[in-house]
Amino acid sequence: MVLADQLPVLIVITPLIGAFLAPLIYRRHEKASGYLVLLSLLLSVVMAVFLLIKVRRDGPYFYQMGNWPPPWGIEYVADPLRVFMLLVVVAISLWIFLFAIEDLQHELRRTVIGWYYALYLLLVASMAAITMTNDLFNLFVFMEICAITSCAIITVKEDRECLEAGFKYLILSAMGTGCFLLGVALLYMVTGQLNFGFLQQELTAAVINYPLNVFTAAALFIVAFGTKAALFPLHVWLPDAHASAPSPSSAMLSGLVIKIYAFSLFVIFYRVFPRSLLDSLPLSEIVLWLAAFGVMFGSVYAMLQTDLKKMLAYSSIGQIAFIFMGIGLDQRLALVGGLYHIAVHAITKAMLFMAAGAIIYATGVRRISDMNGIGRVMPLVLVAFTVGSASMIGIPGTGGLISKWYLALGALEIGRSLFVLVILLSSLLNAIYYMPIVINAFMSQDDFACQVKEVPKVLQSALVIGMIFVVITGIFSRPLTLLLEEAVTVFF
Amino acid sequence: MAEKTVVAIQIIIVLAPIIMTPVIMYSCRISDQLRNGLSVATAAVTFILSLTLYPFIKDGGIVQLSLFEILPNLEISIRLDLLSFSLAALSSFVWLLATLYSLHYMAREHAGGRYYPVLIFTLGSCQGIFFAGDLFSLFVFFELMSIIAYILVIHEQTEEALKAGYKYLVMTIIGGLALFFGIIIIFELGGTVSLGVGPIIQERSTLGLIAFICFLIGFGMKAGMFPLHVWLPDAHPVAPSPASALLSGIMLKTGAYGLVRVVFFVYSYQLLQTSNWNDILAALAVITILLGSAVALTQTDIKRRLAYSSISQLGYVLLGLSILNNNAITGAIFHIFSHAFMKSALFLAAGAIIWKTGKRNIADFKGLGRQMPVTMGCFALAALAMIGIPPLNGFLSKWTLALGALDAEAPGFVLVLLISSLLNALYYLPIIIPAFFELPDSLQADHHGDEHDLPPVKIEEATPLMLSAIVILALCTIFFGLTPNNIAFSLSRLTAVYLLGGGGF
Amino acid sequence: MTELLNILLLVFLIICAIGVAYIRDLLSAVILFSAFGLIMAIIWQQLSAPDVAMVEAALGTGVAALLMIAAISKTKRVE
Amino acid sequence: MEILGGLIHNYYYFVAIILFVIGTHTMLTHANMIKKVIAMNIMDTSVFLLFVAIGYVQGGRPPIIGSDPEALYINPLPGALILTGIVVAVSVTAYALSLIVKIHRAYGTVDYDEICELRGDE
Repeated sequence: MVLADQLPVLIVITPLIGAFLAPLIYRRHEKASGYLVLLSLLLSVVMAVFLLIKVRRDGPYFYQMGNWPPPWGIEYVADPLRVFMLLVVVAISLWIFLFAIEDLQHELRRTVIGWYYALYLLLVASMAAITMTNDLFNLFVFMEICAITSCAIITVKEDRECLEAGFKYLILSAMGTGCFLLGVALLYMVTGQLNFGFLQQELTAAVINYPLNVFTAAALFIVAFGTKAALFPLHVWLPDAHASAPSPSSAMLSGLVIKIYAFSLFVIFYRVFPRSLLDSLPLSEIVLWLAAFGVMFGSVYAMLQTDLKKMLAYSSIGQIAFIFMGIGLDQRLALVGGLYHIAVHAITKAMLFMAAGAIIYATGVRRISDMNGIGRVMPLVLVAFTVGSASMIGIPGTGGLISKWYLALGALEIGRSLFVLVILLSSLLNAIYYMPIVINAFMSQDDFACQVKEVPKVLQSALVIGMIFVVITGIFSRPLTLLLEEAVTVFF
Repeated sequence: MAEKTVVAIQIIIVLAPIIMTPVIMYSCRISDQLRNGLSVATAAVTFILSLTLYPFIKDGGIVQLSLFEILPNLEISIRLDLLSFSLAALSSFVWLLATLYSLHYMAREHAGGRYYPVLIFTLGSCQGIFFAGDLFSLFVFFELMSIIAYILVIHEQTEEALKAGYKYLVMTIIGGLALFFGIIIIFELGGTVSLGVGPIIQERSTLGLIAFICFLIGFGMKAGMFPLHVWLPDAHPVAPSPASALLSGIMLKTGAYGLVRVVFFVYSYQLLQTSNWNDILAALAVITILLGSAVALTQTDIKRRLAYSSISQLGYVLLGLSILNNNAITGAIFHIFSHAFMKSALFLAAGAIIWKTGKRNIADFKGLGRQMPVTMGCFALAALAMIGIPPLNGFLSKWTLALGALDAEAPGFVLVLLISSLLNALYYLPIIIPAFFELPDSLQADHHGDEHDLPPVKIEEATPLMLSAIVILALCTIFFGLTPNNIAFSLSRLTAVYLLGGGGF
Repeated sequence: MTELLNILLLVFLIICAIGVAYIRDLLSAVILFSAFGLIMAIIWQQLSAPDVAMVEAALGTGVAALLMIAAISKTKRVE
Repeated sequence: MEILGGLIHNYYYFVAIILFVIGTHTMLTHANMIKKVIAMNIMDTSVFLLFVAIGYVQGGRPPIIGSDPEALYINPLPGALILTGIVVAVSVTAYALSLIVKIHRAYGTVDYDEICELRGDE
């Protein structure tokens, strides 16, 4: 079918069209605009599922923008890995939007909600494009769009902290893209290519002739994506930005946006750089150690926080480091673990932010110490929070355990048992800061002091869907891990 | 019995309580009666179903079946052999009694709507541990049980309970992580964690040792092994008494059970012997026994004393396990039975006393034997069994353990057993003797020195239902102790032969 | 000769960039930045990329500088 | 000496890198937000310079198809890319400046250090 061949670009275009229409419709019909956004996201999900089926059946294929063959045209790739990531992106965006549609009424001024819808869809479109593009410059363009929109969904809530955090994010993110572009220029200098596939061929020779260029580019890429994905020690922007944003934005940023950059680094490591480069340079080693420090740092700092959303934000720094650890370990199983953790953490952290959002929605409480006894007045929200915490800790039956299992197995396979200890230690630390919240929420003898509004049904159903996701990733993980295992085998 | 039926029964045993949990939770809204009825019915069905497995076991049947794959080579699988059967039957039996006992005990407590579902859920996950066919499923159910049991521990929701519960939870997580590490290493070394393929680790290696220590930490923590016992004396006493009985009587055993599985099914026990890794276990067991008994002496709270006593008793099981010969293993497994009966009886009796009189301090127990003769009688019986007075079951297990120690030419262990029994006597007798032969402080002032003219004391027993649970458990201590020709002992002996014979893979 | 001119322009570029960092008056900094952009446009013209040079002169220098001046007029002029 | 020779030969690259470092440094160290934005532009433009310099062919003509098909043209691809890049950079600038105006409205200052102090007092 002709339409089926156009799927990669349709998935990017559908939310883009929605992004243009949503604010226009919003002026007249607020409800209809929300449904339009839902519809365009739903369409994207359906298309992503079709794409997955197609790729599973016919194998990976390349889509050439406007029928220009590379190296002139821009190329999109649909292979199992990219489609997996794509599916994660669109499905979770759809799910978060369910939450957003209700929560935004409360957090934002009425007039800006239409614009928020547009930004949201633009963000989804740019993330979808980033996952599929096979061209470095196209990647750069969509990274900038992604940066602006994700910054905009922070600052759309115009209070002081959001503005300041948004600006900090924008500047550091600009530094990240600057470094990225410089790296691209260095690679282009020695190869004359921007397409991933051609680059990989050319680089095999270029590494020998121009080693410095390639090494510098690699280092710049680590800095660029490390900044954007909040890899320790380049994470400084994250806690403020994710904590102050409106809750749906926090869920989106912590759940998906930082993962996209980690995924891009992974793609560049394995799709752009030839294997010989990875073997000869300690690139993975650097990423690995940064990740190990990040895991510990994020967990320790999360323990010190008094604000719930800030705690969740610091916890993201620790968790994103798991994904980098998968990349850094440079081993098949660990890579599967890291990639699986993208999905798991996206679901879990988004759900935790939603739960935090629901708490703020209903009570206005943000401080952890004020939440004693809250579980008795809003049980469903706190049960969702508990399930999310369990997945963060890695309790059996939740997705967190599966990704940690793969990571640990990969680390053991290459004899790096030190990193298994890091993983376990971080689980312990996670337990230490997540559990008291849950315990005090349900078991504390103090009665919850604040006035409580009822949480709307839509928010509740979003949380229930999240819990189902978490359990599914924990118990029926096999199809997904099988897909990932097959997908990463080509890299080794 | 066909294998399919057996598997179906096993799955029902595990799933029925778990599925009933939300039903029970919901039934609270309709009526408390319905909730209680459902809880008892679930526990009873579980017990009866586990008994129906006996004919299959008697014919030497073994089931090992994987249900579905979670990760490559990592399935959720079920297994039924002598060991699983023994523990499953034992635990569902005690659970049934404790549930019956709870009906009246908990009537006075708050939040029954939370207590019963959790109680039944832990029953399901506990059975899941015993029926797990591989380390991973075992780990899953183990964690599930441990974490859910937290709600039982903090049921009272006092400051003290919350603190104890937090300690419990942190230790559980540490233990869980250690287990996770151990399982991953085994998976890495052997490529499988199934219990049905024979000893996975046959050769000595550093990683193997690390994994062994991890298992010791993970399961030993649950079993209250020194130095990981710290949570136990806080957590067990603060729970409601029937829950303490289960925590001490059954849930501790899951740790011991896990260690048995590790020693015989994950490692070949010959390897443990040749590389002397079992000495680690032996040393820790000896310390656990002595330390538990010694500290129990200093406790004045009845439930705390019982909790410390549990630590020392579990030490016997671990000691038996570390000796690794026929008699010792028989003793260890039989002691799992004995201790379940004795300690549950003790906790339930203590619960009845607290429930009726509110007394927790041992010094207040004077004259209690005349006030609550049946309860105190059962308490005394179980305590005597604990000390190891023949013909009670505690004697039989200690005797067999001692025989095992002598077979292994380690008379030192016999000495440890003797010292510990002496200590047991030292801390149990001061409860029993004043209870029967002294007057309460309030009466002593009037009647001092007048032993023959005791004033009539009003008999104030707990309800018959509660009493019956206590009495049944106490009678078990006699029934399974009179002669070695009882079902529990022969099961233990068969299991020991089965384990040492290579597990019949 | 063009070589020398190019080198001179490049040196100017660096001077402008450093100047932007040191001048405390923001308006002057923006003007210096415009100069930077225009020099850049000339250099690109020298490098046979007239299209890029035009866009840089119009957008990168013109529009950006206008926006900056607008922003400064709404905030503070001195650092 | 060899490196120095290389630098002199490739002075466009060299200058681009210097400008990039100056831009990044100014952007990250200066507290004034508008200064940060200007520096961000310098940083971006320096990378564009690098791109244009890469595309340049000694003696090449602009990529405008003329009458002479044999003529030597420069590589047109970097130029095309940079057009996109400039547009993106300007839009980021515009967005950042609008943020600055809002921040000024909220805090009464555009100096990062002062904002930190203000927030520290809260």
